[in-house]
Amino acid sequence: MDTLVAQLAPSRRGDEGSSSTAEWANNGYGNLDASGAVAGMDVPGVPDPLAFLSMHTDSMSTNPQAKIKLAHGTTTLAFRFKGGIIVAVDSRATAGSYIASGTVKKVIEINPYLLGTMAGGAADCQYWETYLGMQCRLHELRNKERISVAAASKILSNLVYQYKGMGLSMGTMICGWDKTGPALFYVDSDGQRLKGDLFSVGSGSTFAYGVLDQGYKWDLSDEEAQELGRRSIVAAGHRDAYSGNTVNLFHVRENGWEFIKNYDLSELWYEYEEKKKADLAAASAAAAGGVPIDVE
Amino acid sequence: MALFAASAQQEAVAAPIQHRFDPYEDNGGTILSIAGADFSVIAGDTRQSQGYNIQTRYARKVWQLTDKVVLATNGFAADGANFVKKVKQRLEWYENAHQKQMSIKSIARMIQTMLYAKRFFPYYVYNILGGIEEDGTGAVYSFDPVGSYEREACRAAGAAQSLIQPFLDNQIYFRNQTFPADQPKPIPGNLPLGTVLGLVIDSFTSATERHIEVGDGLEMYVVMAKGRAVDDLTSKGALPEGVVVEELGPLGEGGGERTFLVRRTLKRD
Amino acid sequence: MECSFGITGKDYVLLASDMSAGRSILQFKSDENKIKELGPHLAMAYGGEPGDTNNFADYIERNMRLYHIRHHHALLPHAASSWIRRSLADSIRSRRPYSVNLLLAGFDTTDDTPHLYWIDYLGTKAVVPYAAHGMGMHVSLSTMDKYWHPNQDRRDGVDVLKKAIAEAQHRLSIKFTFNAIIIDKDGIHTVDLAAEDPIGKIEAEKAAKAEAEAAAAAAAAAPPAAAPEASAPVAAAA
Amino acid sequence: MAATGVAPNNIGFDFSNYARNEFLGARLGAQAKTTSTGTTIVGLKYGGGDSGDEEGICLGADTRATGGPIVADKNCEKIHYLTPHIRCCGAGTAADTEYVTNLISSNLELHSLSQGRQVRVVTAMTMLKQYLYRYQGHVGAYLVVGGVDSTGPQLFTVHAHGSTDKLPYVTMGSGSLAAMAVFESAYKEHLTKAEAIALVARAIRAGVFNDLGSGSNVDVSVITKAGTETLRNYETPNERGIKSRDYKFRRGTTAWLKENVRDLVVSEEVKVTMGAGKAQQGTTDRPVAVGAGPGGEEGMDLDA
Amino acid sequence: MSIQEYNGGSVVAMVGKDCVAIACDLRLGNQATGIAMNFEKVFPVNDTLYYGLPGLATDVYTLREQLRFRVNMYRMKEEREITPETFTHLLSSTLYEKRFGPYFLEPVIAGIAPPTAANPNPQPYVSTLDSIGCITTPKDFAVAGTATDKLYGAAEGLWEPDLEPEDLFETISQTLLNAVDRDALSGWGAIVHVITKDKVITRTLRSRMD
Repeated sequence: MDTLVAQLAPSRRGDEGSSSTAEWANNGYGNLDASGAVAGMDVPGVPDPLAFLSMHTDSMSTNPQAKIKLAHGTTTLAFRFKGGIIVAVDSRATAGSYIASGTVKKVIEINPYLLGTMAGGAADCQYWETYLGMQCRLHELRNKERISVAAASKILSNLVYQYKGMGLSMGTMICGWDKTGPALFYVDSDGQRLKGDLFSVGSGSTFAYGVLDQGYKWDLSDEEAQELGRRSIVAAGHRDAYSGNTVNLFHVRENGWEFIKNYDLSELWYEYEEKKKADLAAASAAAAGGVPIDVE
Repeated sequence: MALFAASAQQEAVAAPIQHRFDPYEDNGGTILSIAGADFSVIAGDTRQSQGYNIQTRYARKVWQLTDKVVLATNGFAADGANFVKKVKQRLEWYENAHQKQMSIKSIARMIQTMLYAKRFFPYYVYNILGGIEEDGTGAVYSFDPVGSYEREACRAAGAAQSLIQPFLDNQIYFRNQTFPADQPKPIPGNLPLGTVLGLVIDSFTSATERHIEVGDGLEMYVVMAKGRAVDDLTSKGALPEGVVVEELGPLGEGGGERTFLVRRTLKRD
Repeated sequence: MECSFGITGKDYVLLASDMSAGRSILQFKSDENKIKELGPHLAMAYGGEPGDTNNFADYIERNMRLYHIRHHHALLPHAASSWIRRSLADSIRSRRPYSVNLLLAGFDTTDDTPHLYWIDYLGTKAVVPYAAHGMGMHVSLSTMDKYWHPNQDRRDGVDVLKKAIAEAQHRLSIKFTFNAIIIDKDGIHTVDLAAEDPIGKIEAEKAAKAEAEAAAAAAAAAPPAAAPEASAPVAAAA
Repeated sequence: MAATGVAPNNIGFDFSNYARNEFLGARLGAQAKTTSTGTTIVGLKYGGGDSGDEEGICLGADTRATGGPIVADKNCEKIHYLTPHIRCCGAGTAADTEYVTNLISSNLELHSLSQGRQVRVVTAMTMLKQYLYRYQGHVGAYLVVGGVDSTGPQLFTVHAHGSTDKLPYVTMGSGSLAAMAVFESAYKEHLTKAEAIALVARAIRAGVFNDLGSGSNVDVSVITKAGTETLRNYETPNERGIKSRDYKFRRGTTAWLKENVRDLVVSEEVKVTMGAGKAQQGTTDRPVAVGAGPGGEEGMDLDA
Repeated sequence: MSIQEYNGGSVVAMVGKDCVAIACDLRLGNQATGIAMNFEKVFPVNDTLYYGLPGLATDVYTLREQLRFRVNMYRMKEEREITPETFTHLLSSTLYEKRFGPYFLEPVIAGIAPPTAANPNPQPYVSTLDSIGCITTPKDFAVAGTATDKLYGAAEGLWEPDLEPEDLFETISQTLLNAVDRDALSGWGAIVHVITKDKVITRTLRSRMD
């Protein structure tokens, strides 16, 4: 009888019911036990765990009286082009209107040739993308070849799908270069998985699209592409209250990703404004002094 | 007529009212950690409150984990105490298995997995881990209740975090300050110990003035890298009066790092 | 789901609005003009609660016209913005408030300066060089942040407007059609966004009108006897 | 133009915003942040009998005003004036205690002028309770009213919903439990004046130190037939210590883009301006970005 | 997202040696989206009396227009400039009149009264009110707006008594800039007014624009 109960009822034991070290070793790394329950994950003994979670945690500051405030707000983007993939993110995390951190690393280095971006729950993205890195390494050991970006993104998507309805919050882009060339997948906690050339995720994504769309084309030079990525995050950081602080820029090439630089977003904004004035001055000077272009 | 209903207007409750399984409580208090070049300070006040009542004027929130690492917890005191107990158990098992103390980097990752294991029934605890890295530099790791973490130079958490953090941004990171050409901008993260302790004390006295849940007492753990002189802490006059310094013995067999407990009272109103 | 843009330039102000009208998911028409002319040099693009928008727009237009009749001059943009804002601020406190968001654009002929005001249903007013309302706020503000310059000439201004509209049409789930006007010291002119060079078209019309006027004036002056009753065209206050 | 929004002609509360806030409340959770006084306030009767002091009332209050967990005021005054011989300590919504005491205080003065004699404490208490009852507790004032009149020392409490008590010793506010504990253990009839002040101060200190909603200093007020002694900051047990570091900045630390210095001292003889002249001497134009914001001549009228 | 955070914005005022300073950020937001970078929240009543109105932007305009009316009526009746203390009570009663449908603002007042025979050397005056008119007159500084907590922490740490005007400028600027940098809904520029008996220095700061 007990075994039947154990099989049917989701295991509600604490996170270290049995004390064997092995149990602790893979504690919480998401391998579901036979009964499909969330092994290693402690779930409150209430009929509706999601309602319990959403009552006590406030992720999008829609529930201010909740005690546990999870950081939110972000702008991340990635786009494919002839020179590979540009990944650009901001670094702000807010809890309510308080900027909890201005130095969040929202690009997670899964392994030397795979990057994942972080939007939504910081812990969810950090944790599961580290887990993804392990699974990719195991793939390499088992198959003696690097995992494809499609397969890697599918591992994450399937994993997250098992927790659908439990309250995970993730909007991530898996970027890498495999034998099919540069590949970019959008994966989110609803279970969506989309292959595409250009994505932006987060509260500032609409502002990023505003600049990205008007400047994007397949055959950008590396320099132009990096500038477009940087400029889009600055545009989003400026207008969106929940994005800002610094820009992290990555460039995925054939031999793996390269970290370009961490820029101060506000200083970049001032530089772009100065450049705008300078271009204006130059333009009007040219118009005034130079050969009169067919000005009627 | 102790507590009157704040407003007659019925609050718009966002989430459906779950039958009242409310296992959490907010015990106030504030914690703070600042990393120096070869030391790290981890501080916390000692007041534990609930609503308008003080439960105790001395409740520890900062715990020594190894000779080089100290953990501060803040939020729901019961979860905090329970979590520290579990972390210590895991460290004990690690030492039995590996015959050496866990490094701060590994403790940080372990804490992430332990917090995330309760992602759907979270510990209501904001953790800050402070100590010395394997390369001897001061380090601070800050966590959110479900395990997201980051290494930083300075972090405040708890009830008065939004009061203290801007002050530290200005004084530790020199934010919004310009410096004349001849006087280069000092590099954040390697301020002298005396300056850092002064800033910690002033942060807590300011927080005590303006936040009702902060006060009573202040405990600061100073973890020093191996072979670092300690006279800037122990010599006479190094610290403002009313501050008591006490060296804590090594927990393991002692690798040369030294940990001091610096205590001071705070206003009790 | 609505979208409107406003852009000021050296000596003009552009105003554009989507032309959709409908109820929830159904779209009744897509050529509704939602830009109301309030005076010879003043216009507003309105959006918000269907029913409130047209009523409020009529109320404002009629009262501005009343002021013009009573005082023989139209309200200047700054004064008009204060009165319109006050109407909304009073309405927000009434039993059933108007839920209308506006972009008020005008040209001050006394000092030849363009003006643009972003006003929302609460009565919030912001004086801005360029602005958007509705979904346009989220997708196109950053585009205009990048491509707008102070003191741009008309063609550059229209170019920025076209970019903003393109972004809205590209990113939003509903594909809006837009109509636009330009206000300068000569008054309000329609901007044909489909045309290759909308500004050129306006300048051509203006030139044609000027020519026609010159011809008519010449005709009236030359044979005084022949056409005494030809009433000289009232010198239209440009 | 239709004249809307004309100044309300009725006196007293203007509910015109009420509809708006209902509308906004539904849309945005409109909850105005109001300062509340967590507060410990106490009052007791002393004197008479064999104490050797004439009968009187001793009131006490702390001086902390809070906005949620944040201390809004470290030294506010909670003992309000009603008449020369009556004082009223207020807890609850700070603005309500301020205005309800001011209103009743002026009405009491009119009353005493029309009656040609000193008003009684019970009159003050009745006026307060009827006003508060009318607003059904929405005016969040919790008061300790004490004074000496022709019938001798009187001490009342008034709750926001309009209920009142008449007792020899009382405490109110979030620190009332701590203060009452002290009173219950040490109060006896016919205390001397010195004993009364000491006991009141001790009760307030109990609230100040044990209740998070109360803090800072102790205010005391002693009322006898002769008049009222106001002992503002009778005790200041919570002075802010000196900071361990100095935070004065180097001049020029803050980068600024634009400066406009308005010199108010004019060389010629100063003429007091009558009425709101549009132009103000010494004003230089404030150059603001195109589409200048409010405050500039473009935006709201800068009509200094 | 409470109504006071709908548009964002913060104000801080500080007392110095024979001078006061009042500063505000320049952001006008529509919840998360920034709308305007020139929305000043500090306005002059007369030469040496300024007040700040952080909170709901529509109420900023409405209350400002009503106060302009009431201050002008005061000037006509009294034939003199209003003092900071009187203006504070004028503002307080204007707010309390709407006790049950309040303006969503937290005014901060800073100024120095004009010298008179009775009071030849008036002390600098700073006060702040809550949304229904409860007056607080601190001796050091007053803060209001979405960055209230952050401003309290920074000001409590950085403020010192008897600062000269130029030093007060540095302290109030550093307090405001570092506080708004930790608040998502405030920022986008800042402006500081330092008021002494004989001049008013107004400076627009170079602040973060994100």
